[in-house]
Amino acid sequence: MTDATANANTAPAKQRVTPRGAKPRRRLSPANIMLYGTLFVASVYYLLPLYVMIVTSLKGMPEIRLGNVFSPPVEVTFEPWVKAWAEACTGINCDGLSRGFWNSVQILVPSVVISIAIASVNGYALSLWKFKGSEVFFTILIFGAFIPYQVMIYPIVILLREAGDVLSAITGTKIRLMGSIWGLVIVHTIFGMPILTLLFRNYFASVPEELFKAARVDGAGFWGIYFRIMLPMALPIFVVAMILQVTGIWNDFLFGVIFTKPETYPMTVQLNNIVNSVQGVKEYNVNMAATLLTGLVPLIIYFASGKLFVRGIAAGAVKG
Amino acid sequence: MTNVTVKDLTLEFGAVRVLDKLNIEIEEGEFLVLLGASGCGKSTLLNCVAGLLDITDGEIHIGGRNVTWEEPSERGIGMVFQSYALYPQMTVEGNLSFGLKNARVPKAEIAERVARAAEILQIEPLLKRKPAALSGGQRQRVAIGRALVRDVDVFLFDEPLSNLDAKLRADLRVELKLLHQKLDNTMIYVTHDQVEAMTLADRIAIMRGGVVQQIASPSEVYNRPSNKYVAGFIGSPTINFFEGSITDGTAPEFLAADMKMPLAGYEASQGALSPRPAWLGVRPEAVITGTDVDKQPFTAEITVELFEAMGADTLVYTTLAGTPFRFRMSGQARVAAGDTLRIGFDPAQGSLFDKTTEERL
Amino acid sequence: MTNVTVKDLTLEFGAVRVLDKLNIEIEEGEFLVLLGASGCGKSTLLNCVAGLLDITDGEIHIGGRNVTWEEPSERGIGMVFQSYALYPQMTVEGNLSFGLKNARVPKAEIAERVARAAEILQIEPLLKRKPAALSGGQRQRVAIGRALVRDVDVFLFDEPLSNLDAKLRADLRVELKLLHQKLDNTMIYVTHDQVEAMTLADRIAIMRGGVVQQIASPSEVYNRPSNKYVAGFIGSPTINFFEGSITDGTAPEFLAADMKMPLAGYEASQGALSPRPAWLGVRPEAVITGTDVDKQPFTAEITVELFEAMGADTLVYTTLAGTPFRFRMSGQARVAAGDTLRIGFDPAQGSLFDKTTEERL
Amino acid sequence: MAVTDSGGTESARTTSKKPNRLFKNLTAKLASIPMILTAVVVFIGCTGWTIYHSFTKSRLLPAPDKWVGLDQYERLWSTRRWLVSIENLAIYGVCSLILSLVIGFTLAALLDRKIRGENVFRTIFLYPFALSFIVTGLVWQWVLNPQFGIQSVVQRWGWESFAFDPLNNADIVIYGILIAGIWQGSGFIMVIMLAGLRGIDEDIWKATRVEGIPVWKTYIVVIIPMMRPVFVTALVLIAAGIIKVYDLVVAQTSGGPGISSEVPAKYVIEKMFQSQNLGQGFAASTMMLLSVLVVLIPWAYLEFGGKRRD
Amino acid sequence: AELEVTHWWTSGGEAAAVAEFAKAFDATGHTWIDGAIAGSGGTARPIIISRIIGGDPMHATQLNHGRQAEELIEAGLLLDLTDVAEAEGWKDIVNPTSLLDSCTVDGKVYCAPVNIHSWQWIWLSHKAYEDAGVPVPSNWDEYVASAAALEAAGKIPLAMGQQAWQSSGAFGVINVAVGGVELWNKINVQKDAEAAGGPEMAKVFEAAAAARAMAANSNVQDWNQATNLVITGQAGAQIMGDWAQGEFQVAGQVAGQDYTCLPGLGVNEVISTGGDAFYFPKQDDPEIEKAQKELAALLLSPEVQVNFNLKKGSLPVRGDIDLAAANDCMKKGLEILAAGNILLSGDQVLSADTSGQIEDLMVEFWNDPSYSAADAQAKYASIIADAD
Ligand SMILES: Nc1ncnc2c1ncn2[C@@H]1O[C@H](COP(=O)(O)OP(=O)(O)OP(=O)(O)O)[C@@H](O)[C@H]1O
Ligand SMILES: Nc1ncnc2c1ncn2[C@@H]1O[C@H](COP(=O)(O)OP(=O)(O)OP(=O)(O)O)[C@@H](O)[C@H]1O
Ligand SMILES: [Mg+2]
Ligand SMILES: [Mg+2]
Repeated sequence: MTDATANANTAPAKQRVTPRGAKPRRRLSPANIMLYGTLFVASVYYLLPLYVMIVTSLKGMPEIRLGNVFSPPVEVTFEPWVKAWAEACTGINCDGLSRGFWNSVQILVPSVVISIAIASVNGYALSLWKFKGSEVFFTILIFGAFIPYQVMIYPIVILLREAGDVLSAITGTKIRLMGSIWGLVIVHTIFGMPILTLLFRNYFASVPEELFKAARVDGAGFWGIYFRIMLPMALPIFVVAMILQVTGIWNDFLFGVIFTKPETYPMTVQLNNIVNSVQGVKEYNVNMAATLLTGLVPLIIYFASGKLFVRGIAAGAVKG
Repeated sequence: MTNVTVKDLTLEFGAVRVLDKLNIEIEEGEFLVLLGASGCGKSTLLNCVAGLLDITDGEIHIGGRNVTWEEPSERGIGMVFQSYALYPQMTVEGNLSFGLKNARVPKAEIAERVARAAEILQIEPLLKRKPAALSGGQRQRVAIGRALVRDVDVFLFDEPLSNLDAKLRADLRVELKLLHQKLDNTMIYVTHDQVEAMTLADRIAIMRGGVVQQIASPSEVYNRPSNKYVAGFIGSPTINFFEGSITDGTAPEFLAADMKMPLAGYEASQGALSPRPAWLGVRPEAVITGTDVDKQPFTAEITVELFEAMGADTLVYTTLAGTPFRFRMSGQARVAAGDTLRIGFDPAQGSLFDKTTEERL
Repeated sequence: MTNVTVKDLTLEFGAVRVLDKLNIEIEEGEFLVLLGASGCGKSTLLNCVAGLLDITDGEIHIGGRNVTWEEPSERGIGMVFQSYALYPQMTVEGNLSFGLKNARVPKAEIAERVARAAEILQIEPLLKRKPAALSGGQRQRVAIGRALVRDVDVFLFDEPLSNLDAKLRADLRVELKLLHQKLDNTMIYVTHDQVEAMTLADRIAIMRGGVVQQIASPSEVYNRPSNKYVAGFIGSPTINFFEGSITDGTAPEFLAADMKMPLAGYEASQGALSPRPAWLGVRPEAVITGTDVDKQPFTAEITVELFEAMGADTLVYTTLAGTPFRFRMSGQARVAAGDTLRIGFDPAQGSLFDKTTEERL
Repeated sequence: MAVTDSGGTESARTTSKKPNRLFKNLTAKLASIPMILTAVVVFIGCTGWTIYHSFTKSRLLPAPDKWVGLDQYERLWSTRRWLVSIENLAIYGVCSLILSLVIGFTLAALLDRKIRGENVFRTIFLYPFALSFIVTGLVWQWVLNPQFGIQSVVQRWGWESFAFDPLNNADIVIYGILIAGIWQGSGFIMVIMLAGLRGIDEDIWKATRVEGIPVWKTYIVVIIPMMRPVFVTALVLIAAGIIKVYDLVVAQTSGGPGISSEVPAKYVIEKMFQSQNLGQGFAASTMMLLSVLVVLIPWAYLEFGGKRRD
Repeated sequence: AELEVTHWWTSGGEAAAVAEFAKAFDATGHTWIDGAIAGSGGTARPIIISRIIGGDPMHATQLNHGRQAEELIEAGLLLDLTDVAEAEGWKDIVNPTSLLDSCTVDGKVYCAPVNIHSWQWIWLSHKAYEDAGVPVPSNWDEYVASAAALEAAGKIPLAMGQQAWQSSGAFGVINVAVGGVELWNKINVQKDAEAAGGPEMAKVFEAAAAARAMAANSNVQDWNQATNLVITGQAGAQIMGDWAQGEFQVAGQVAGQDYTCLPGLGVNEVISTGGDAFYFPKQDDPEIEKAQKELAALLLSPEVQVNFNLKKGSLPVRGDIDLAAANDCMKKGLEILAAGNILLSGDQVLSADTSGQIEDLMVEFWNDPSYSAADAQAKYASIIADAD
């Protein structure tokens, strides 16, 4: 009986191809053309500005005036890059972006570290050590994510001034938060807190509760569990938080300009100065070079850790 | 000496009362199994004893001390969880020593205790590995080891074997039993697997809706369940219930549908059996087929409706006295659907429950 | 008539060959269970049959058609998943009718088929609910219903009951069995629970590392396992193995440590038993205690090391011929650790395996 | 979950003293002080301060004693620029919400089809998110510039009548900003969607294939409804960004041509600092807050009120 | 001491001018720390003000003098310069006196005016007119008449940046030129809403609408980009303050030869006396205060005034210095100033709030061709009516 069906099946198939093994797939099936076509078109949209930036930054001004934005440079020049980095003028300072770079780094590092440290502890407390009212504070925090920064500038300026005075009174030495890097760090911490806390809370909420209980039985306290158990586990979400904060803080202009002084202006402020200090014609090539230089740090971070980022998002962000 | 005492324990989550004035006393060195359906509050009780939940009312004493408000780590307990709850970033050794380090035990002693636990559990070769590189059974052993190194009096297990496959479960069950014999600690063990409960327990506490239904030795629970719920809960395949009544007369009989089942020799809880509506429970393995049938006080002819050959045994489904009826035969027996068989059992070896209170008679 | 034929099926994930030239033929109306340890390729095989994985080589025929290159929906199969895979945003009715609507089946017919499936599975009251409002068993029933309404010849089940608790699993097992008797479809059922396999299957295919070890009826697999792996895999508690050799002589005997076990009456696969190193497997329930012991061809005196009273049965752990040995006694038997017992069994009812090939002798 | 602060009734018979409720979880409470301060002092306090001062005639400096009632609001709602701003925000908000979700989901779905070069594509779509709005605005201003940008290129190709100069056309300028906004933010949404898609049970896909449901239909009818929480997260993130849109507009158009691309945040800033009319700025920001609340409260209710994740 | 000075002078001519200050100040042994913030006062002012309010002020800062600083002075945040003013005799040397008046609150001087900037100019490109083949006009009416020819030659008749202050400023210039100084004063100083809605003003709005049409093709943002259109001959003219001159200078163009400047659009030759001033936020370090006062005095010293204003293209605030090196346009301005044809600037008479509202209106009007002159005038009148 078995043989019969087998024969019945194979006999007519002698003429045709017997389906066997993997189904042959056409590379250029309509579905694939659609799929890759769409991705390609989308890629053009996303890449176009980067292309324009790079191409323009490598052209000389005369070429820019003549050609269109998309034509590749006839004569590649790195002049604009040099100028943007070291020579472009703002007011009477002609040292380009270089001045802002280290300032940005000096602002970035403590801001990222402190904001993430605080937010991760918040998220941890909110998910594993709930206390009466903790949810209320969290809700307020989330509302805070929606408040336009501009609205808060004025009161925060006053708050920082007062906080500085209070600290001065307590310590007896003159402490100024306003205008110091620490004021800016505080501001970044405050405004990074809602989203980061949400991120960490969701992540820690997804950590098996039994792990937490086991650690409690093992005699670990709030900080013991945080540092010894949770922190090592939360690497992906720390990567996400770090990327978000690095890009956010590095790209920040508003706080950087208000809460710092000229000698500590971050790179974005210098960028704004260069781009907006129009001397005669706009030097688009220098502007583009400056723009690229400013964006380089976050871009590198993204290119380097894109995979971890996606994994971290999957681990923490979408569970809320 | 009682080692763990739970007094009038009440626990509420918001408005929901999960545990209701619960009292249990556990002797030193006793192996108590908490058995019950999902959601009946077993884990909650265990967490209360461990101090991982703030109780609403009542007291908890461990080793003679009132520990109601003490931290979990101060109660002298070790706990093992269903999901193992190993610290994923630490090696096995790190997992074992974490609690001791927290308690600032001297390094040398930590090493010694870890070595001892590793030896007992035979996980020495694994000490340098991370939990991700362990199999389920090995992980569970490490989890037990974590409780072991702490040198505590009371071990709490929350379904420690549920995540393992059947074979491993059986093996670890035996190991646990041996471990208990060796250590002689007090153990409270939550499960909803009755085989585990039956084989491991010195006493089983059967819970339902936050209330303990019966707390007794496994054979007592199995053979003399205190109410219909316990009878139905314990035993696989499930006990058969006949609805009917106890008749008045010289020798008491149970009348189900048209069948008369003699109850001579039934050990009633309250002395004599008085006539009343009742349930009779008969376990599937109490039923006898083959040559010895006619020696049984009750016999009947049944038709096989369905059978499940499970290798060692065969389970036969039929109808008796108008209710579905299951019984067990040897795996070697040959039956087919539609066959007619003669079966017999002794109703007096079964259990009688009051129709309304469902309490054992 | 064969309904599903798998010919020389090979499947590779990258460089890993998961299935290796696998051949299976399944009769119309047969209930085939694929049984094996985790990761042995059961789900992979099922997915190949369903067309959900692109096979590397080989052919698949369903209902006489070569469907190797056909889409899953065109193969005339229905599939039920372990995680149920219900569409959470649709009602039960929506879940059942979604595929039919998509195939443009007329409204009236859809309604009729859904109603029929709901009736068969007794889920009529649930039709308007969303899956989230169902219990695990109900969900699984809906998942089966989804395959049912498609009126297909072949049902594929991938561990459909694994996510349910023990009691529910037992109930649904019986339901599935009855469903199969009613529908008479071909069913291929993947599980790693041997009770399910034993009770449900017409034939069991035992897989290991992508290769079928034995494909036979449950009793055959249980009583005459084709190799040592199958023997050890099937049966709970696990079979006892003695390592030893078959002795030459007039009547063949098995020599393990210092014990001689007579093999008279052993049904050897290849005619006679020739002397060679071998394994002897004896199932725990084949061991007899009590009055009839002395009728057995082999008897011995053992000491109880550990016992597990499981209610209906008691499992005794001991050592025999230098190896750990388990056997089963009635639950009513009273034993204690240290007791000495006389046991007996018939070695010829056991299974002999070649020492090196591990094939059944 | 975890340790809840549901203290019990005082029971006199216990010998061991029950600890004070306040000190329960003390470390956790101490560790939360920065959060509590931020929530209470900064977010609540500053918001309250702002709202209060919106009823005053504050100019350059806050003047809590110059109470003028609703004057600032009356003026606000009779200012054309504010009305235009609101309208722009509405258009921008709705479009960017829809487009971000659609584009983000579509790209994520495409990437999820087990394609070659997923990493490359994903990076391409995501990198703009690393750039600031200032940069984004500048680049797109440049690309959309009619003299050198897309328009001129297409015209040079021979399509003389081609016109695409959103930034210089008051009627469509907000869409020009939208193009840049989407460019910058949709990659992040895509990543979130991708993460969500990856979390969908593989068996669901198998089930639909067995039932012969076309892929597109599976996405629409089965997958999208299953991704509700992911969409909510994405929605919150997008919405939080929309209400704040400011830098982009400043960098790209400075609100022009005319006032056709003004947005509320810009109105607030300029009234507060440039026109030195804090009161007016505060009134405008209070209105913005109000609109946030209108969106947020139902969401918060659904998320936190409806199903307690305990 | 080191003094941090913030300002928003970042374009070519401006930066060169500010460098003169820095050079002179550094020469006194102090250090000038430059805190330039690019992007016009709109970007810079919030920063400056928040820093002053936040208690961490810079040591000196540019602000348009006038009413902007009133509240800061009232709040006691700015340094009283009266002693410097008296010592230096500012009362006598500052011309016109209105400049010092704007710095004076309750008899005390709080700022140091550094230059006079007049909005009242139009700048005409010789090249553009050559290309169009028409003579360079000498007043507004001629210019309007020449627009068609320019357009025919593919030129933009009027170059206009799109920032709000440019729209508002250009309107002010047209207002003075077409409506006259008296009307302007009535509206801006006396806040006469009736005049603002009256028929004379209607003419101004019509003229502005005409100018709007001429500027239709000019789609640059920044003022100096617009100036660049004039410099390169792409546009015929630009209405812009005298700071535009700095751009011509940087481009190496010569007044009268490459470009023509017409004060008051060649109709009403007046100079509006707005300008920049430096304020000195209060510090608690006496050392710094001393340096601040030195800087204040230095800013008005004759030499610095000359060097600065030559570079900046603005007029010096003292009447007692000789600007021999000044170019044609500057000289024209100086003459008008000497003749006393002066006008207060918008910053001096209108609050920032009112200016802001007018800017909003103007930017909309200039950029929306469908916005009729009559509608705009009505709105304008209502703003003036509410002005304070
Ligand atoms: N944090 C909590 N908040 C509210 N109710 C809870 C909480 N934890 C448990 N419950 C409820 O308390 C009851 C008992 O839960 P518990 O976990 O103790 O059950 P269990 O017997 O351990 O069940 P299982 O066998 O499923 O583990 C359940 O009805 C559960 O819904
Ligand atoms: N997509 C895949 N890519 C690579 N390897 C895979 C993939 N899917 C399965 N495998 C491998 O194929 C083997 C067989 O897997 P399969 O899922 O068929 O096992 P199974 O018998 O169903 O196990 P279980 O009982 O755990 O379900 C495993 O070793 C697994 O690691
Ligand atoms: Mg539990
Ligand atoms: Mg599987």
